[in-house]
Amino acid sequence: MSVVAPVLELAGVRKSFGPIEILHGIDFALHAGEVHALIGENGAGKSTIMKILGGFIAPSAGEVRLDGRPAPYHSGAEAEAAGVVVIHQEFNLAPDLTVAENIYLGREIGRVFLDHRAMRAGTQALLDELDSPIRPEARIRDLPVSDRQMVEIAKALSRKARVLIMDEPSAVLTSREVEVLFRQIERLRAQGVALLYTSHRLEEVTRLADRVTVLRDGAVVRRALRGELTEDGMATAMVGRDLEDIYPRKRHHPGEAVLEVRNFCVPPLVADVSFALRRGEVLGISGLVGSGRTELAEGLVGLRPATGEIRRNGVPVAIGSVREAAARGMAYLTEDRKERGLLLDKNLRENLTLSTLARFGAPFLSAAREEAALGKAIADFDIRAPRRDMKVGNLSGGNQQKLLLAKTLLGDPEIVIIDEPTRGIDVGTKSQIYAFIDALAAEGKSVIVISSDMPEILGLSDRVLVMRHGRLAGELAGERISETAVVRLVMGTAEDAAGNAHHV
Amino acid sequence: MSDATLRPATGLHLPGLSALGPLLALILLVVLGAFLNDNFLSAGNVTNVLARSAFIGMIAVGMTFVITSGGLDLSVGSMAAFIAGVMILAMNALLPGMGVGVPLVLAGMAIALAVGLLAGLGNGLLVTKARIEPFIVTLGTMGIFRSLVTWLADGGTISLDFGVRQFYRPVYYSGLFGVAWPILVFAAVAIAGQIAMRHTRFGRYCEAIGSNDKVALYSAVNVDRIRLLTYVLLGLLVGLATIMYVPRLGSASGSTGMLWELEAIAAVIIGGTALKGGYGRVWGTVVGVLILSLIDNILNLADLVSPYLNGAIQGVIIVLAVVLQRGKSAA
Amino acid sequence: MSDATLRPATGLHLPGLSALGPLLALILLVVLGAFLNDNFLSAGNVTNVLARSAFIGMIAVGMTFVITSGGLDLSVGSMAAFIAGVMILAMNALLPGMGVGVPLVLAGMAIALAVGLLAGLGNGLLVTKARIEPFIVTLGTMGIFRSLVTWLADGGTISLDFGVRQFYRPVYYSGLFGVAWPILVFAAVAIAGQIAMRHTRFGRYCEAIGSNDKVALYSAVNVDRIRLLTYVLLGLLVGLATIMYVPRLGSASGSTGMLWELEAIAAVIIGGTALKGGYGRVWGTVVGVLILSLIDNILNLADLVSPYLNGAIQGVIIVLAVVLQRGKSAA
Amino acid sequence: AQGKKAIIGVSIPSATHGFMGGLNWHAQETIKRLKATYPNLDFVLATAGAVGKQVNDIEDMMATRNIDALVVLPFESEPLTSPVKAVKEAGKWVTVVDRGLSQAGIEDLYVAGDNTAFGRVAGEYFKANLKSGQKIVVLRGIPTTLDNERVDAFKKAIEGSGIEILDMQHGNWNRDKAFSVMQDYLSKHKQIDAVWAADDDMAVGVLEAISQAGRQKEMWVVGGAGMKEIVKRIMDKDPQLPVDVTYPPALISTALEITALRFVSDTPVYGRFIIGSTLITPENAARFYFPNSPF
Ligand SMILES: Nc1ncnc2c1ncn2[C@@H]1O[C@H](COP(=O)(O)OP(=O)(O)OP(=O)(O)O)[C@@H](O)[C@H]1O
Ligand SMILES: Nc1ncnc2c1ncn2[C@@H]1O[C@H](COP(=O)(O)OP(=O)(O)OP(=O)(O)O)[C@@H](O)[C@H]1O
Ligand SMILES: [Mg+2]
Ligand SMILES: [Mg+2]
Repeated sequence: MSVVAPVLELAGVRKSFGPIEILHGIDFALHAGEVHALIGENGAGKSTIMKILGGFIAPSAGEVRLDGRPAPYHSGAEAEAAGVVVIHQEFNLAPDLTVAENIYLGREIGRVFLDHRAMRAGTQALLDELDSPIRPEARIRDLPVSDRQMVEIAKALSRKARVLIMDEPSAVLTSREVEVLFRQIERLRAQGVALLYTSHRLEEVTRLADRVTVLRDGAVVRRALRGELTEDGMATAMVGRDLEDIYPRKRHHPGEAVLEVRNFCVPPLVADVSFALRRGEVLGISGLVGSGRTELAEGLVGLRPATGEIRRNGVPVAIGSVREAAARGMAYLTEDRKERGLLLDKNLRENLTLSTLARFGAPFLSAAREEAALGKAIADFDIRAPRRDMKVGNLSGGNQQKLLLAKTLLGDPEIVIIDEPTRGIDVGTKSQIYAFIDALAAEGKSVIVISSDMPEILGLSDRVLVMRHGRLAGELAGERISETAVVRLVMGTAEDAAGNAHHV
Repeated sequence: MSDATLRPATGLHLPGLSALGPLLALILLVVLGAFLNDNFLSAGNVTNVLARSAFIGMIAVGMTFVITSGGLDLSVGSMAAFIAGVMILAMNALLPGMGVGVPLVLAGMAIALAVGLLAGLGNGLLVTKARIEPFIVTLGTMGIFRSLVTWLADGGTISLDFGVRQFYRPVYYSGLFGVAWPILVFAAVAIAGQIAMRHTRFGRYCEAIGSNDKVALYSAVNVDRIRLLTYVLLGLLVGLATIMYVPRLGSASGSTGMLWELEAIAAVIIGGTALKGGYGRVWGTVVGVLILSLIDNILNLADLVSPYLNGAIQGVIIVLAVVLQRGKSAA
Repeated sequence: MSDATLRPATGLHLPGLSALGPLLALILLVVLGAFLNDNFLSAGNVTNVLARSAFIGMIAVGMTFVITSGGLDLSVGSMAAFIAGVMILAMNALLPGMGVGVPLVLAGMAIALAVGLLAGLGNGLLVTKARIEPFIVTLGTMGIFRSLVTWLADGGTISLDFGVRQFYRPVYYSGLFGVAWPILVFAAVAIAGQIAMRHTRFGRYCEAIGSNDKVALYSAVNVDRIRLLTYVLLGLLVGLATIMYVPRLGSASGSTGMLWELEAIAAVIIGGTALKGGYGRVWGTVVGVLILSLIDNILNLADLVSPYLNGAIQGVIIVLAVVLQRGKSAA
Repeated sequence: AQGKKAIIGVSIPSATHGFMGGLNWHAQETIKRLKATYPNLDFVLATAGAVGKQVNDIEDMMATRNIDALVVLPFESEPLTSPVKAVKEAGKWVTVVDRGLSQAGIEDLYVAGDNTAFGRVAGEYFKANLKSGQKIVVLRGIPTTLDNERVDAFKKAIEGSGIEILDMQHGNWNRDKAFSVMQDYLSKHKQIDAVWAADDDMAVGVLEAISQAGRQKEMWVVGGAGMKEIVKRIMDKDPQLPVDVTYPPALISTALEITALRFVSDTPVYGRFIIGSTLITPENAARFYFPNSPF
């Protein structure tokens, strides 16, 4: 393997944003026909490395080499023309355009006039290959994040890359879609494409990577070949200390019902959902992408028109907006942090306090109190920001997610609905967040966790609800919570689902 | 069943219906007009309304591209006045040498297009190279063009030589197969614009840039060039509009083209193009232009309580037309 | 890295410098003015310029909030004319009953504020409830207000009764400690606006909504109410501006407040507020207003080649002022 | 033509400043009166805020309202010439008011004020009442041909008098604009002996600026057109406003009435009626005072 000359490499690359250096002399190489995994904590510099490789940002020092020569490109577009394609961590799609228009953006088919039919057919073929039911003429704006990620992947695959760089492509996908992605990655590897892959799901790294590079605080701390590192070893190398089992072990002792939902419908998909949430309980909700979990949650907090009965502490309530939900002690953390969660152009402080601003002084806001809250959030959630007054959009993806969590929990809600809590968060911080959720429940708060991450659902939940096609497919509690049982409900077919279980 | 239920709310959906909003408003206006006056649907009146929509219409088609790609141009009205002024002065100056005839008119047209192109280029370069907000750039050039034409006219009116005028007149007043030239040219511009927006890279890139310019840049779209092109195209169309305008009135002054920019932008927005960019609808713009000129026409057909209230009724109809459109799309 | 993380926000970075852009342009203009004319810095001239800026200034401060939250208001100029008209008519009507005196003036002021509030509420409701583009809503109401005031004035001028006028005059012409009232009120509005933008929830919410209204909605912000409030606030400020305007000339007509909307929006943008929303700078707006009225003042004080070119020079200076600002922020 | 139904189209600029406001008012009042007097006459009134709109209005009257006559006050002369000519060529009666078309012989009837006289009368008053070396400032209107005519005539009239024109800026026939221009004149010039404001709306702004500066005693002001408030002050012998120059908005009434005669009687009414500009002085002011007009 290692005798092959690298296709794309970094030599002594440094990168600074303003006065702060983020990467301190990185040497790094990608080889044809190999999957190279880059792992590291949130903010370690993975995405920055990928952007440098892809020509989107220039290194402050050092060199990018393609086929042993200085890379001939100065922009992402030129890099793409040279066969270096990046799937960005943040979406790189024009929201007003359709799927097909995005996939062919910049290299449309047709001479003078666009050949819509050919592009639509091409898109359809790509999506079919990805086993995705997305319609080529759907607008990106109307798609859920997971679908947007699939479009990103389709777009990258259509580029005929020599080098494909993937920045956490699986973070917003469900297991079924991840399988599809892996098939594609394996196909490309077989075709001799050089692949770079990042993920905070270490089992994916173990499965895919021929080589692993571990990054810590902008420097390479470990290089390994396939099989040399266990998942624990990777985690230890990343975090710099040993990690215990990341899931809290003890179960809670739920009290009375704080939230009862009956015959709840969120048109057009979610229908006739009934369940109860008890004090001091962690309730997991599992399901396929598009099964309506997000719609259900958004309906509960008044973000979507819904019908049915909601009782809070036994009293029927009407919740028509997030404010009313907040007034009843309910908070929701969205799965779409870029479009619905954070103001990317604003700084950390303004984002953190936005939904609970009334607590920071009236009529005049107290900057000191806001700063204090930010200080606490940074400490509690281990948010790594080079500077406090930076735009949130320049935070690393995982740190954005941590900030969003901090923001949601700042109001001390009694009921928290968390949609994909650890999307893009590194293993070290994950365990902190799980401990946090555990502590919330222990304090007598109630938490609903919507997650596409099976171990997370299994490891956290006292009870699991499974949704399918907008309806509740079943409920599991205590000893009955097992991967097989959940998958069986998720798939909706009893027997053959069991066969699938170990893939998930 | 499984696939269909897995995908919420993406199927047979509304755009088709909502797009009909402005058209519906237009139809209602036509019905209202026909109801108010028997001559409303006469060939003469229809020709009048369409021909006079042509100037703003062509400009609004160009404006659609500018707005779609996230820009704005407040200078078009003054630009039209300036182009008309320069064109007339040039034709008067060339007259002794060239004499009245087709070459002179063609020379005038070429000058109008050239000045339009340069004016658009100026706006475009200030926006793309100097990176100044389009609002400020074109507010500035609006003042500049307006003031230059006043200066050229020495505070008065620049008039085309009478003989040339007579010769040039048919370009506005006559036509082909009974359809006036301005209508034909406007139709051609509208169709070309619609095709350019929907079926060429240029239109696609305008939408992409207006939607998210960073994405467009990452996708190898030459963002600055496309932006520049939209302003140049608009400048050219202002030139073309001027070519049709000069034979109509034969003069230019500091008040020529006053408030055209507002009317053009309004037509674009009424037509359903998003002011923030990202989505352009050329045929909607055409409908918007027609709505605006029909309102004027209908106000002239009816006898109102007071002419002072024209503006109020106009305002109400504009808002209603858009309510109608939104209403439909909400349905 | 952990060190950096804990370091609280500090001031010494680029925004500080770039923010100085418009201020720099203002200072250059002042220097230019002083150089062109000895009387430029005289108390009289300074008072004149500041007092004249006050109307547009107060309106522009309100406009800053509207634009920051992603809206726009084209109707403010006509709204001012309309409010002035109603206020004068009401005062004239109340005069026989109340007689000249403080109560009458206070009644007039209350009416101005009330009409302003209602006008702003109308715009705001059409934007937030009927969900029509602010551009269209306010284009419509612009026509409506303008036309209503012309109608009220019967095409002419609505004049305040002479006696009342004499009594009310000092509100524009006199002041406190030698500073004219309009300047004082403008200063108060500007300071309150700056504080509201930076140090209250309202300002923070405006920025959040303009930056991404969906995020604001998900963050428990009452998006519609805040938007509505920005229009109401603007309406109130237009009312306040009118209160200061009426004692100046004691009249209102169809041409009162013509193009104030453009001037107010331009001041906001020159001041560094983003037209697309999300970032508002009230003090920048104040600087923008001063820049615009200084340009006029300097053009009047200087002896130019031709007064026809005033507009051109104005345009050039506006663009240059912004280039300066952008240049600085790029540095 | 007696007794037959006739429709008269009236196209005038909209009421964007005082003078046009007065003209609009007179037009509407006269139409009301004529309709009442002559039941066989009908009127179609359109007001335009821009040249293009005025041309549209005329086209619409022709295409849809079947007018028999057109009374038009051109927004601008040049651009209106051919549209009005088209009306004439269609066999309609044409009355042109105030601003002549750029081609002679189109109209049947021409009723106008006299812009040259307007400037000249004012200029002559300045020449007669100021000594050589005294200084004046001028506020011009919106840059237009008629403004040029007035200013040229004014300058010609004071030629040789030794009066110095310190400054000439555009006040756009607008009170607010005139107010700020005058404020700046006052800052700039230590000595101003008189102001030609050229329009009564502008005069209002100018007077206000002067009194703010407390320099009422130093200079007097001449406006123009004959606005009722100004005429009243002349009647009251205001030293700041010694005289005014007429340019009566009521000339539209004259035009309408004469045009109406054409359709209700056999009186020959072709021709040109020039309503001269006269000086309003405290002595004759009462004749020019119409308290009910909005202007
Ligand atoms: N444009 C920028 N300006 C300032 N700082 C930046 C910018 N872009 C990235 N950074 C900083 O660089 C550091 C590395 O970020 P990067 O996105 O590469 O991290 P990452 O390893 O991808 O983390 P994650 O796992 O959370 O995605 C972070 O501290 C981030 O805040
Ligand atoms: N037509 C649409 N327009 C706008 N947003 C939509 C539309 N359809 C779905 N969404 C958004 O997509 C997101 C996910 O919806 P989906 O149906 O995939 O729910 P889910 O079961 O929560 O799936 P996931 O596993 O992605 O969380 C929601 O945030 C929803 O608001
Ligand atoms: Mg990253
Ligand atoms: Mg979801």
